Amino acid sequence: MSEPAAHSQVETSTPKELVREPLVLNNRPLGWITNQVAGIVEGDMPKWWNIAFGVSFLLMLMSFGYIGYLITTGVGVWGLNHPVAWGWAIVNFVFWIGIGHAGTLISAILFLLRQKWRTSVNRTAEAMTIFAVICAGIFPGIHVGRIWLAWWLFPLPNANAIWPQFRSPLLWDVFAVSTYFTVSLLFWYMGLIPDLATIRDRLRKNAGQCKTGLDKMINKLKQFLYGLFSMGWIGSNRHWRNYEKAYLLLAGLSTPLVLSVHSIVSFDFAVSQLPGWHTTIFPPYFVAGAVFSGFGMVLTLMIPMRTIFNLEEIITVRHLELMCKVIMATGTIVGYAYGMEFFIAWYGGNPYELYAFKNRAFGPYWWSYWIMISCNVISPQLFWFKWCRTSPWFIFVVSIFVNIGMWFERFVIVVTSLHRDYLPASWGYYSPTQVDILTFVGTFGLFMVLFLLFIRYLPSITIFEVKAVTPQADPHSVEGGADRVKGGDH
Amino acid sequence: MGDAENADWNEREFPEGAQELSDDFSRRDFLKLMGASAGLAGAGMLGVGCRRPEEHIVPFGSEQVAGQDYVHGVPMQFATAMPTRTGATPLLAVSNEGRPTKVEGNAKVAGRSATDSFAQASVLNLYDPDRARVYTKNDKAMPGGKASAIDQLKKISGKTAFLMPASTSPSRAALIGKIQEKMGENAAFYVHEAADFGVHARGAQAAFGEAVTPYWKLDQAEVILSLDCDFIGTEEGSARFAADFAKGRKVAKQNDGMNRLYSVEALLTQTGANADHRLRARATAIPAAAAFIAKALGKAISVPANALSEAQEKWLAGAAEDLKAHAGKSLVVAGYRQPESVHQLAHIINDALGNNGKTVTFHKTPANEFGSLADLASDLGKFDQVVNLGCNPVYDGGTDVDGKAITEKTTFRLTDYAEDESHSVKGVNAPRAHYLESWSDARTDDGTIVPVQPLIAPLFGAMTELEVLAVFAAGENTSPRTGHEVVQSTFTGDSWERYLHDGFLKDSGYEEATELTIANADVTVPPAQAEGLEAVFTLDYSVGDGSYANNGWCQEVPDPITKITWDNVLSVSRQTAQAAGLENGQLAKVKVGEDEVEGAVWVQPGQAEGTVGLTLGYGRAGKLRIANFKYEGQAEDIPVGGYNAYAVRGSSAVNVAQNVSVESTGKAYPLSSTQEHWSMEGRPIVREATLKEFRKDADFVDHMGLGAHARNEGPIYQHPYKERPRLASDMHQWGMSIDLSACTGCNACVIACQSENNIPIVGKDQVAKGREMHWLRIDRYYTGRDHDPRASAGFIKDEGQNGDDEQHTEEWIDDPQVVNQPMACQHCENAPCESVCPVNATVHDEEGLNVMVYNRCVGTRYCSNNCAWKVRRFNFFDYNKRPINDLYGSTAMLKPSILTDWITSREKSNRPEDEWDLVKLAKNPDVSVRMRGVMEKCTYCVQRIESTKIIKKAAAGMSDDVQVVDSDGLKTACQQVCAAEAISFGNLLEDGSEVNREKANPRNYETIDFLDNRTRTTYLAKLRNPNEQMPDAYKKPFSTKEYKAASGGHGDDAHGDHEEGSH
Amino acid sequence: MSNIFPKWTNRLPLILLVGGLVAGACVVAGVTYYFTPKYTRVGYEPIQPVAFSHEVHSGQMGIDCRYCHNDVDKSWFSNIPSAETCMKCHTQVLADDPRLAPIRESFEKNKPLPWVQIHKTPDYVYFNHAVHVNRGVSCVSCHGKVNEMDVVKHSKSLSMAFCLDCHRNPHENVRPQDEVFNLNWEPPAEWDSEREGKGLVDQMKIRSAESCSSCHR
Amino acid sequence: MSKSFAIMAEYETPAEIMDAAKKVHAAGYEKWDVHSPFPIHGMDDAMGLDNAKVGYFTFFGGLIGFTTGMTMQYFMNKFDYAIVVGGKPLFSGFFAFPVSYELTILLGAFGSLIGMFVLNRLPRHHHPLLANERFADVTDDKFYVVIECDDDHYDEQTTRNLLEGTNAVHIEMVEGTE
Repeated sequence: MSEPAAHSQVETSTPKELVREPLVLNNRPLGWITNQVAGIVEGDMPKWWNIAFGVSFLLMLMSFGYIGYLITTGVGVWGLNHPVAWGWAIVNFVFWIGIGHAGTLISAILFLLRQKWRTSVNRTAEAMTIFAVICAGIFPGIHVGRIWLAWWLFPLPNANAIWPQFRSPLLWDVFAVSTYFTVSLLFWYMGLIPDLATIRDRLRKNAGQCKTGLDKMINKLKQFLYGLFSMGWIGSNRHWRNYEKAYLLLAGLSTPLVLSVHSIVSFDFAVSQLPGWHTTIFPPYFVAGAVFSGFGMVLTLMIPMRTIFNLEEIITVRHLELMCKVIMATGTIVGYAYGMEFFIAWYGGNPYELYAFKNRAFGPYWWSYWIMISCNVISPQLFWFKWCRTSPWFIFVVSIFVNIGMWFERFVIVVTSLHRDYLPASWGYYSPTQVDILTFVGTFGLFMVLFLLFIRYLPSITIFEVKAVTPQADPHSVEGGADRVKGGDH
Repeated sequence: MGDAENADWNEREFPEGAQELSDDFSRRDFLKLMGASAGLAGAGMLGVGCRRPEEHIVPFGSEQVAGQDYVHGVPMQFATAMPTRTGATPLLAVSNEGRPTKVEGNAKVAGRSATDSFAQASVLNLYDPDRARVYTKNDKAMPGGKASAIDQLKKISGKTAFLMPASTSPSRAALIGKIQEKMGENAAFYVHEAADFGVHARGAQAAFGEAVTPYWKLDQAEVILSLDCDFIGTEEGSARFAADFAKGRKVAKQNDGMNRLYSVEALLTQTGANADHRLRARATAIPAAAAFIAKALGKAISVPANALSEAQEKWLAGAAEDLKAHAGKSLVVAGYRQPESVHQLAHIINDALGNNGKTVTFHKTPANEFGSLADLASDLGKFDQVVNLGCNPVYDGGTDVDGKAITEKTTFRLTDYAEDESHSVKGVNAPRAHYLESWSDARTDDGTIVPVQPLIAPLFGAMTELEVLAVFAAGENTSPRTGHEVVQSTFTGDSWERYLHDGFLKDSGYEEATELTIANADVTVPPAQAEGLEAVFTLDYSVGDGSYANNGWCQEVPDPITKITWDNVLSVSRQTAQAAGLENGQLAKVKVGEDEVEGAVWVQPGQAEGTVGLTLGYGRAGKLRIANFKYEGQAEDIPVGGYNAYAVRGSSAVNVAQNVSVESTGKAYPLSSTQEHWSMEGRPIVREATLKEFRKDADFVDHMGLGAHARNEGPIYQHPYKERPRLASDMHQWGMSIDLSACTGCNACVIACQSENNIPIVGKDQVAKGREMHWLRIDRYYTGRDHDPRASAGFIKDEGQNGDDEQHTEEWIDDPQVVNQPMACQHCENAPCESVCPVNATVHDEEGLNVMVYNRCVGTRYCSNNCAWKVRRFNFFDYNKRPINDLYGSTAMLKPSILTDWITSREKSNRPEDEWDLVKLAKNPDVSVRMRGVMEKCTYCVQRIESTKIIKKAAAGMSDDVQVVDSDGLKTACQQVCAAEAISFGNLLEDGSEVNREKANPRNYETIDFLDNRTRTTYLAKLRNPNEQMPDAYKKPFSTKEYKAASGGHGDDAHGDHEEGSH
Repeated sequence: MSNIFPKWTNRLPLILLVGGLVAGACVVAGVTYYFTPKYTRVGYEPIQPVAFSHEVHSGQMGIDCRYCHNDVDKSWFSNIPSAETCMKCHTQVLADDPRLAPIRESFEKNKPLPWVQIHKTPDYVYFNHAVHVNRGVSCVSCHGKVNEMDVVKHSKSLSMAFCLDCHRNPHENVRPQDEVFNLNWEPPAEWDSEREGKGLVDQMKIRSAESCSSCHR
Repeated sequence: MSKSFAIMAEYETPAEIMDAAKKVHAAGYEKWDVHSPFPIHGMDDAMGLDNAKVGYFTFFGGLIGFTTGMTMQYFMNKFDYAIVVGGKPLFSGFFAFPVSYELTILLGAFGSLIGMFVLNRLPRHHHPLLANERFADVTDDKFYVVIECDDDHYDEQTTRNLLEGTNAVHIEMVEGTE
């Protein structure tokens, strides 16, 4: 990788270790960035895409089949019982919602923190958020006993003149998850508008090369669609001004939103009076866990994607390394939280709480607890070593462990606290059934179907933001043409 | 109300298109009007412009069809009785829309409204889809029903043997007398019961030389010694015994007295579980124990050598000492399993102590002059044919009796089921009438004559025993009398209507025999078998002798001791299991003599070493869909419906068998139990104390648990009742108190609740998965002497097919104490389930009830998770309308007919047609039948509260006398059926109400008090009354010591209370 | 190379916005009226097997409701009379009128007449006639002016909202007990529901609860 | 020749267009605009634009969200059908806060987005620039200054001279109507 030709003046005197890696390697021109990213959308997909799409589609159909079977037969087809009335469905719900939070974090919080490196990963992360929330949204829907009356959860007037009950965290969930989905969608769509315009214009430019009538017709249709959704964007600076302000406001709103959504998801457990659930550490612990598993999933998706579509120069190793640091930070927070729960249970002197945590570690579900600990607390510590943080295949493996660990954390929280609580007479044992497992596997199919469609039809990297952070975009830098302006005043 | 049988109920067509029974021969002749709320209309929204399907209201054909004072929608009560082996349970049967749905005790006769669990379950037997419905002759249907059966009976001539179940019916005795006059030698009568309770009378006869029967008065006794006598559980008349025994257990003030129970037994029975001192002894060693006691009281009785261990003799000496100290105020009782000699010894001991006439009286009862099944089997050759009036010799006759030969010779049989073990293709098979649809009479255990009055015309035109005998007793050309005429003829009282209305004949009891003296005092007891295994046959707490095996409620109610449903087990003690290499939950082969049977092993705490407990009543053959319940995916090699203990039992006289061997087959057997964890883990859920401790510190309950430590500054916000007083009723606030000292754990309340509230059964595999639907469960914990729960394996890591496997291997379970706690919804004022329900489906009404609104529930199940007591039950499947042996398969995706049925008519079920029609009749129309996806729980019988309030308001008219108080007779179903009267329910705003008195008792406490849920159901702590002189004495109940050990030894008397009693 | 979108599309968003709001309002209004019992139940007037006229019997001849519905003050279910009650008069009156043939036939053969049900609460609702009728709530409150109906019509929606309104302020619908079966009774001029109505409610200690256990169990 | 809509100058680097913008702004034009593939830092001051007003939409959106949330819950759980639940108060700010908080953010977000679209008068799918050949590179790597003909300072020649004074690589007229 050749040393970039010239740095902008401000950085020449800094020592070698502190020299920031450029965000786009090899000082690529703006046009190259557009071709590189928009080219994926225009060209026809490599063969593996069709295979991957087919497999995911089948998984999705399997999942919908099982959901149909569940709804026509009853919730009994799952492994639930008394006392464990929540099982895999709720674990999967929290797991998928947790994965979603990284997207909003990257696009909103890192935007507020002026972290420029976010530009090449934020759209994929936001797309991942929306698809994760879609997968998450399925579970609260299908896990209720009478799904055809689930519309009662919404505050709609009805002939019975009775309203939902707002003290219930499940109702907060309804508002939180639907708000989160809507705001993430708006945020994602707003980010897409300029890039849709880019594709629209490229289609308009090479409309001429289309030979056959069919290509022409497809090109016209694509132009219509991309044009429609780009809202007639013409890159006017007056529009950019409002756009940037709106983007800043949305980022400003999304940051407290993402913190509140997973806090409200944690209220589903923290508001109850079960030993092991009723702890005030849950909101921060869940948010840290969400960001932790979210970044895990971002890395799991990004690393193969950057190699397949050779975007290594835009999603550089520096990006991966920074994300590993975030994983290490949040992983340690989660590890701290596990320890703190044990300490508080012991210190509080409540025998029921103490038993709940001893039972987690040594009770019938000891194996799930120790998988959780090893995946969530031990594997991120490997990122202390520079080599681990910078070799993509290793990061990919650790990111898989992160998500396995986080799924088990939710499993431990939900099932171990339910299966043994206050009265020993009502203790029970829960084991999932085939319907539990395959519905969950199916939702990965749904996630991949949506993600593959996103890669296929939409630019997976925010072109204009990447351009904006390259030296060529800085009017004061040499690459930005500062030297060309005669007597340009600085 | 005139007798129901004559009223010609006109068959009604249900508006919802209820179908005729599928069999064309059956004739359904009862009233079924709109209003049986069979299904819950789930769909909320209507298509625009279209209306609900047209429905019809169908009045009666004419006014007198319904009977003078029949009002549709108002339940009516009729006095009747359920005949049992040695007497009858007087009942008030509730008839809803012409069909019996619930039975309660007739307080006028028995002095209490309580019954045992079998009476409660008997209602479901009336609607059993497997009942015989068709009269058949030589296995071909016989048109003409009862009339043609009577013609067949008339043709019977020659030497006839009558095989009859035991009964105390005066009418039957009268008919038998007439038949003996008419047929003389040609008629011989034999009585057969699977369990022989005649031993009590024979023992008394042997002791006093007169035909008398003992009548125990446990409430008069301060010290009771039970020699393998399970008077709370399997003895006949257990409801009365439990009621009298519990009177002595209730302690209100510190100086109240309390009785004391000693129990010597082989198996852990309910009586042993409630004993203050319990001695484990082999069943064959108990006669020696009786002899030892008699000798200790100065009687010249020889005790067989080395039958009792040295520790056992010390224990018995202590008990004898205590008996002597309470002469005249004590009682020794012997169980039905013990031989006659033990009963004789018991009477001798009672006589020596001067108890006779005080704690036990004797009634002059006619000696039993009928032969037994064994007699019939031996002189079968003499008879031309046998008339079987309801026995099942092939199943419960025993191995010594050739049941097959008897059925070969049977030309006429009254049969309960269409096809059971003794079904023979030859001869006439007539459906046998259930007691709720037959005319008869009986005598209770104190001899009072009670009528058995039908609530409904026989469902399948069934015949009663009296009608069959009436044919033989009829004169040459006179037509045989009907059951009603027979009973009316034997009635000797003054007013027939009053007899039927009150349900008993005043002072028609047995004559009491006074001044009885011991006729012969020298009794030799059989020798004990020291080594090897012995088998003890016992009746089952759930299905009795097998007659309730096809009853869904009985199969699914958890056994009070093992908490296992749907199966019987081979119970062995821990050491015996280790010695014989038996694994808990594995199939093992039991060999008694040369018969053998395979059953599941269950390591039972508190069982005597060297004994194997075999429970009768299971392993039924024949077309019995509940007894032989096969769930989806049940492996082929797993035996269905438990094992048949009768296959290794000689005859009904055999209760203990020697030379027994057991070896494991290694195959696992899926047992489904509702409570898999035994230890209370040192948690102050059931709080106990000894009487001495209670006298020292009355509020000992307040020093236990976290509640004792939590300062209660009161809530940070006002309860809505105070925030907006209009939301709280100023007339009624309901509460309940359960006295754990009085509760014996007999399960009657569980089945009464199931019958009252339309609770479905779910099947064996669903129970194993933890989905049983009982709203009320009885939690049974074992507590061990010097057992620190934190050290026991149960605490750390155990799971497995039978739940907690390792607890079967720990020593503390050998001599445990047992605590029972009825657990249902606590109706908290700060209910954790309400605040988490997102759709207002479970809310608090203004009278303090935690109301569960089934039609509003969408089934998120968070309420069940947030309930600390886990007393909420979820309809995981549609247990009412879909077949419980095909729950996973009966889905619209696999069977589209389900969807089309649902669209055409919401009432149509997907269960086999005959099953749905019948089971729907047993439902209580005042309680919604829940569909799948809906949560349900104990509602304090809100339907009874509402109907009592409505009756009072309707009667009040313009006046304001609308407050319901105790005198209005409002009782929840569990309170009503509890023999021990442990449950009291009532209006907290009525000062002086029974529930307020109970809650004022110092022993009153909330189970989990520190969560500030403020439960309306509170418990009275359990008191034990140990005798310090006894070798196994204890200063504190084991649970209190476990609580101290688990909470790090601190607590109010941390300064070490040393235990002086040796082990 | 012209624009993909014609010029008028620039005005489209405004049109869609306004149109959407208006259409939404119409749909909501339609659903709140047509989908609720106010429409699906009220006005339901099925043809009965016999053209019995309440107007003639109860309106003109003034027969008391309880003559036919005799169990209304004893049970939750207000019964429909059997043919025998009709024949108490119709053996003499209109003895051979063809319109009464089904009644006569039902009386002779004891075969009940399938009257078409009009007022029906769902299975999970436990409405009790006795407690209302005995405590100052008249038939007219729920069934409307039956004495003026030639053919019985479903006059009130009988939805949960309808019941709740009355349970929340019973004083507006309570009347003296002896006027309960007088369907033509109107509160006299000086009758003020706040005073007399509330008076009756306090005097009779009427606790018409809003909580679910009063109707659902 | 149909009436031309505007004059368009093309630039290759952000610095050059920044300089051109300053000149055009200095010349006092109002109906003109800069078009770039990405927002150029500092261009707003170069064009003399004041602060964007999207914030007001967001604020009022959030305010409406919060008030609807609180009043909805008060109306439903305390005012219209007061039901006793869990011993908890009929209405309290604590349990009502999460839902109101979420509605604040939701309507705030809608406010921002709709504010942006309203202030930019988007969606405008028909625009003369969209038909222009060269203008297609605005979303790639070229920068454009567009001065509309009906700007009162606009004059055929002086405007063209002004633009030629900048580093424009290409200048042409844009046809079509608004």
